[in-house]
Amino acid sequence: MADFWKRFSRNRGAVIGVAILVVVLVVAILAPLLLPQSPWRMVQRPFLPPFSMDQYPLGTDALGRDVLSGLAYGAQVSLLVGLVSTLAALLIGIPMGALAGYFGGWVDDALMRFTEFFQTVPSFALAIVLVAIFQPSIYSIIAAIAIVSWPPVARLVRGEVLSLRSREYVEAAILSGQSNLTIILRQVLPNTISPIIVLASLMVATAILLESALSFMGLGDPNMMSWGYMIGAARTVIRQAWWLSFFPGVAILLTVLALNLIGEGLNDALNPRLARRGK
Amino acid sequence: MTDQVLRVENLKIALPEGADRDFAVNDVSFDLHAGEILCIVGESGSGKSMSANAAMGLLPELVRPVGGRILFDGNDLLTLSEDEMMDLRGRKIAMIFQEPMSALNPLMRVEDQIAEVFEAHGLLTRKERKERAVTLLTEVGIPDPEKAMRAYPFQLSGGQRQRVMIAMALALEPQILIADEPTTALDVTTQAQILQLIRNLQEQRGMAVMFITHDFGVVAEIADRVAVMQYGKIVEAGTADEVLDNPQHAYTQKLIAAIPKLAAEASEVAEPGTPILDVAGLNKTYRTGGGMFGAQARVVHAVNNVSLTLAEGETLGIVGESGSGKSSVGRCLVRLMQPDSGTVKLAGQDMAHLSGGALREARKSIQMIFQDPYASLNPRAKVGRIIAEGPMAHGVSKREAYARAVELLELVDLDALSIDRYPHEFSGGQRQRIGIARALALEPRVIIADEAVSALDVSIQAQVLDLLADLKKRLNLALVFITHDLRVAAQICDRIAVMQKGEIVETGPAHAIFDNPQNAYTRTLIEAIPGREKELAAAG
Amino acid sequence: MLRFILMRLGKAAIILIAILTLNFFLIHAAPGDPAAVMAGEAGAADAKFIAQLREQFGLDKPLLVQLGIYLKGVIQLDLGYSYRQQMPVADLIFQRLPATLLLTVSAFIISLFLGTLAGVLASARVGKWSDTLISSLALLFYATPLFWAALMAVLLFSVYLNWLPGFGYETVGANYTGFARALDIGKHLILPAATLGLFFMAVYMRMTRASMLEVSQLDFVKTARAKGLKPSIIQRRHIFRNAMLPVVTLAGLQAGQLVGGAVLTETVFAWPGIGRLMFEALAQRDYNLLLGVFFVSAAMVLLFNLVTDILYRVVDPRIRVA
Amino acid sequence: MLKKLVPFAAAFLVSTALHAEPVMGGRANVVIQPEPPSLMMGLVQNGPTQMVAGQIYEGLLRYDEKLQPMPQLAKSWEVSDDGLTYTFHLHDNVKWHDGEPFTSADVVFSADVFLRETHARLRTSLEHVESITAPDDTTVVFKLKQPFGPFLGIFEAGTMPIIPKHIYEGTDYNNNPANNTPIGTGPFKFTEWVKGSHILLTRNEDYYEEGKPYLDEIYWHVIPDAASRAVAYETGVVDILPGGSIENFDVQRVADMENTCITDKGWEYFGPHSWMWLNNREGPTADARFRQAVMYAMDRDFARDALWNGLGKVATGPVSSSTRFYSDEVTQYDYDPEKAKALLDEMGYDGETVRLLPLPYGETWQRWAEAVKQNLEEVGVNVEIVSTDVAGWNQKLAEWDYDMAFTYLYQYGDPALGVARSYISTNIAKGSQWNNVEGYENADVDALFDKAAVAVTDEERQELYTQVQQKLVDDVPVAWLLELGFPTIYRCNVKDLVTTAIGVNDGFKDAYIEE
Repeated sequence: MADFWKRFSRNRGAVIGVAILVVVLVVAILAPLLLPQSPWRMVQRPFLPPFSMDQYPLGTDALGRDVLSGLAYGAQVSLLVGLVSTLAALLIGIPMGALAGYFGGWVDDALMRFTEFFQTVPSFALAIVLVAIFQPSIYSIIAAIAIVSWPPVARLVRGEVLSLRSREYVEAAILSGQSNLTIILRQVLPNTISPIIVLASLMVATAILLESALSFMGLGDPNMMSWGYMIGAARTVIRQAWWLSFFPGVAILLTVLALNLIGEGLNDALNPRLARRGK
Repeated sequence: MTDQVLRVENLKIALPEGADRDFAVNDVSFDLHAGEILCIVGESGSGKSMSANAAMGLLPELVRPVGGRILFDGNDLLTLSEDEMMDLRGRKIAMIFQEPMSALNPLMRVEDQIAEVFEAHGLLTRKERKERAVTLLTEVGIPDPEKAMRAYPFQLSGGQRQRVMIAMALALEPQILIADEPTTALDVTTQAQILQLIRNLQEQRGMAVMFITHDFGVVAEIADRVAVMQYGKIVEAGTADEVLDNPQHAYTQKLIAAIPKLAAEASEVAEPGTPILDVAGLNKTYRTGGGMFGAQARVVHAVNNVSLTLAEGETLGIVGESGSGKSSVGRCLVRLMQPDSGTVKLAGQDMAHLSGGALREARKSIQMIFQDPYASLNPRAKVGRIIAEGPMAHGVSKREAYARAVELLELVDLDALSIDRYPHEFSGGQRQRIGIARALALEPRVIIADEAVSALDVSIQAQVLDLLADLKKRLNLALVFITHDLRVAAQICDRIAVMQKGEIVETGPAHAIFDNPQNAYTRTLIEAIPGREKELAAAG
Repeated sequence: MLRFILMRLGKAAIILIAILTLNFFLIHAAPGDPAAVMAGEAGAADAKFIAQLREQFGLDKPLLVQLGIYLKGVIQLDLGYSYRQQMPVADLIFQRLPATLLLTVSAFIISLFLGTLAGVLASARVGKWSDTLISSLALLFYATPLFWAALMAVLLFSVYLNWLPGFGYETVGANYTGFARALDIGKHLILPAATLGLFFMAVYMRMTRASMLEVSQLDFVKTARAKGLKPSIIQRRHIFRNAMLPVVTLAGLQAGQLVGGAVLTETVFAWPGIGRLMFEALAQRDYNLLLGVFFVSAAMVLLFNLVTDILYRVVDPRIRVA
Repeated sequence: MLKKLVPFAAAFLVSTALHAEPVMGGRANVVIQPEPPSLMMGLVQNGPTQMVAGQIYEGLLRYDEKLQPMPQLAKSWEVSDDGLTYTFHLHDNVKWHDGEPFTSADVVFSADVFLRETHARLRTSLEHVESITAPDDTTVVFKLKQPFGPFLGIFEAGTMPIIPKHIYEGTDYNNNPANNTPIGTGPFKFTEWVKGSHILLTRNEDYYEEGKPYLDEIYWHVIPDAASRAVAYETGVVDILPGGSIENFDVQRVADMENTCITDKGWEYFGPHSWMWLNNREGPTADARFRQAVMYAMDRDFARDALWNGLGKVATGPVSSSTRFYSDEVTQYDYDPEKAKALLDEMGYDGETVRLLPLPYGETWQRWAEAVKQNLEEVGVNVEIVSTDVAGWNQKLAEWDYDMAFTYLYQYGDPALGVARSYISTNIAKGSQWNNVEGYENADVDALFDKAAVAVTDEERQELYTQVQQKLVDDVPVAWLLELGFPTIYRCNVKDLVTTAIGVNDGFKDAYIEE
């Protein structure tokens, strides 16, 4: 573990990423304390430019709502959606990939054909259709993101399991009389953890982007102030009020960037054999 | 002998920070003379390859020479510019590598890869390059060179690929050929051919060859002079005969002593014990490709009508080259692979036709030791769990299973405290001991050892073999020992079965097989064992 | 080879039918139907009117019968009729297809070319400042939400600088012809193609760089060096060609998304393409049209998977035999 | 915000001043949004179809801004004293665009046969009609079963478009190939429709009104994106932006441009009236006090100023001020959160969450729903916005699956046509969003509406409608929001574009472009 941190912290980008993410996390958690007013509250005249009033440093939107407060509460939504949908995608993808990779044969064939299905329809289009059909809400958004993002997990896990499946220690476990379930859970899956963690950190980033894109298309949860929603709502007034789309975009950019940096750092630290040269 | 073409003086090569020692090569000096083969021999990590790579200017990144000189043609290679080195490489000094699989560009035809050597030095026209390539391929003994020219590397066998590598290395008639473990990845018969080829070419051309190897058998076959390396230093150097026959340094002595001797003692097993394992008519075929929509499937007969018996307390060797089906037999015995037909009677019970609980129960009596000490232990499990898991799966309580694990660790000469450590904290030999302890945990009557010592350095190999022999006696185990290494087989086996292309071509007591092989293939195999002649000569 | 292609096409056809069936049920699970939407647009309607529409569209039949009719049509390459637009679905799609393809193909080519180039440059200078710069930029592009980058580009180049048009496919009503029209469309194309390409450029760059570095560690590269080859030749002939294999795979995947992958960009830039058509069809519950778009985009994915595999067989001799 | 609206006032002045001599020729470039599904107005009557096809097809009458009838295909008409017989005298020199003569038989076919089958809204009004006859080629007589006050208001082109009998009689209307090349009697002929791009109408040289129309052609641009439509106007590609063409947030900026006029006239016939359906059947919204609280809690002036550019009026009740028989003698609900809280306390509102459906017609409505949600939450009502698209919204309303839902409906000039339908209890039925969706039942109100519809004199009707408005405003069956002002934006040199109660829909007949 200490070794892990040593390798991780050697990657300067990853450390920056962690720093940014910590800030975003703190803002998300402390939002209700820092900015107790609802981000939906119309507090000032509409289209107040940024840096013109100390109380509302980032200005106000088309209804006179505080942009800063929106950003803070938006962090909650983005992180929540990113984490939960990634978790859901892992919950679908890992068992799928594990079963396909471990049992091979027709199980593998069937599961992989099924996976292919989801990869044949363009994923963002599928997400749009799913959210539209099940009507936009935080649940349908999370479900849609999970549904379009599990196939890579399944493929990754399948590949890993397939190669681990023929590892000698797995064969030793078979010989020692352990059940398939025990072998999958105790021998195989723990050894797929590193690439899954790396993939998951990148998936959170992608999920945040997807959520914001859906919100931008008007398919967000209307009761949640999210960054994508803010940009989407600002699109029609982009000529009058640049700041409405600028700030939330920067927030998304930084968060996604942070997650990607962390993902790279994790990759370097967890998969030393793939580590980049030049260290 | 003053005609040295390469002189290494006090070479020091630094390892990057955090490595297990500061210098890969520490104050090494040797000469390479025209027309001789110098073998640099040592175990893994001794620094032997580094010295060779340094002469080529092909050290890995972050590994750099920090002292000494490498003199060639009056120049210090370490101070030459990259352009100057580029000019030397291939033309004056050429190199071949260990893995013929990966040393050729998979996307280029053989002819282009050979022609490239001329191109790199701006020699010959396009047409001449092709012609020279054919000549070279003929020279290195590739059958049907015209066809091989058009082939991609994956279409050639390992031996052929190594021949292509040699052809490329020799294209510009270099003064020095550096061969970095060029036969290690090859089967024993192929190895013999390649060694012969290198020897012949070297003699014809009067080249100097720097030959890196870990195998004293190979040294005996090919070396004029030998330098033995340990921990980055040359501990002993001299002519091949001096070093092999009369080693001075303790390390060299130890290494040579560890080499399994070919002369199999006529085993004292007077009367064969009761048979514990009886295999009859075992068959297994693989289909590659195919499937529902696929093209024509290729059928490989991996195990072809194999029958064997194994008595209690006996060690049966199954030897053969890669692809002979020896591992498939082993895997069929424990049902890691489902045989197509045949019976595997273990104490009267047919393993081949059990399933579910009955199979699990039967497997308690037959366990396996694996080849790769790194892949055979779950890196995320502690040693205690690794050993205790089997008994626990069969209903033994956790406390009891762990107590037994401690006993087993002691049995294989490991510290009892090891149960709380992870596999990566152990060396290869120690890991193999853990693997043995795991196999023993279920108190089996038969153990299948699949290339169990192949991945170990020779000195470690000897220790593990001793341990196995000892355990076998103490626990009255029957052992099936699968190996490609006839020396190992000679040392440990009572009886030997020789396999070729899925079939057993000859079975018999170990000494009979070695002293008086009946089958032509067996003879070829035995004759190909490196260092055999020298050993026989010494013995005789 | 021919046999292989035929097999794959057969498989693709089965997958397509399955996708259509799945989506058919998915879409019919959505609340409302085209009759209700059209009645809504009419501003007033009674039950009779809606029933009439449903009968006219065949929506009064049981769902499975509707599916049967639809699939039967598809097998005869008839994608049906759009309820809302009163036109054959195929015509509508082919009207929109050129715009989408123009956008996505140009973005694809730009990103593939520049991305690989940048990746090669960065890998050749690994660890140096130029590598750091290229890699950081790529990471930045990679993390930028596409739609936001698009908006910012509009804001900067269209609103403030007024260099390029920010919306649309061509100047509406200008009625340019020939070269003038091409130029006009080209101007409109720059911003959407650039923003769409930006993300993929980053992806290609990162992948190329990583792949180049990985391949450069392989044994045959050492062999090539041992031959005395120049670094530039090694880079090009040995490393690059092998490093391109994963990039080809990715490019194949992206090429499959050429039809359906530009919904966001088309929305931001009001680009009259397939993506917007899909979005409109979805809102209007124009079942046939929506399924038609899915059909075409899925067919595109399958087609490019096939093309990638064939290309792979050309590039990598190992696969030809195995 | 309010201060910035001053230039608007100036613009209004400009548009009504100075009537010069009309100029012949020229092309009008107009935005059409969304692209109409069809131009056959007998079959399709949605907004964009009416706007384009309103230049091709004609009704018997048109209406001025005060909703007074003016001649169109009918040059004159009379109503019998008992209010049961309406006689129309048609122009006698009218030709269809294909050259066939137009006669009273076309009118009878259209009203009695074709539209009864295809036009849901007209079908309801025609239930009052006993017979439609054509005594001669230029006379049509409608005989009613009983007097029907708003009857003279159903003859504009969108409500009763006259279609050619010789093309449609005896055919399958929906699949008649002529639907793609509409033939009408109007001032402009259909010329070309490139789907996804434009529709071109050209001058009808044989138009029966001497000298009209003035324009050579009308070029309708299909531009599917609101921001692009604004840009199209700014760059001079189009000269006319009909109401609703661009996002409200862009209106201010576009209207500030030079040579740009803006008017919210031309919608009087439709009287677009917005409100929130409040589900009277269940939940907190079943309680009248809760509904009144909603009225007090909403800051409708803010919504008008921030979201609707200050255009439109705060609605005082069910009838739009532009509709006939409007009365302002009703209870006024000003923005008063305290009163709202008091009402909620009085009813003992327990914090039950109410679901609010925004109207899925773009950003403005979305923002409005957010603003209303915030207004309500500030007086202690818990609101959850349920997001949905047009189809889902339709279905939820038709299935009564909502607590509060935004909408706006047209009034068609007369409470009997466009108002009563939303409040009378006989009009409660699932499956439609144009009836009494809120489920309000009040026998008095039913009776008053019934009586008012068949009363013969306007005085009588006004009296009854005033009563019904007072009752409704006290009960608050729905939460009225704004009389929407849809601004038509156009270059100031386009003259006489909006002269009738349906504005652009039949405006090009009189429009001309000044040099």
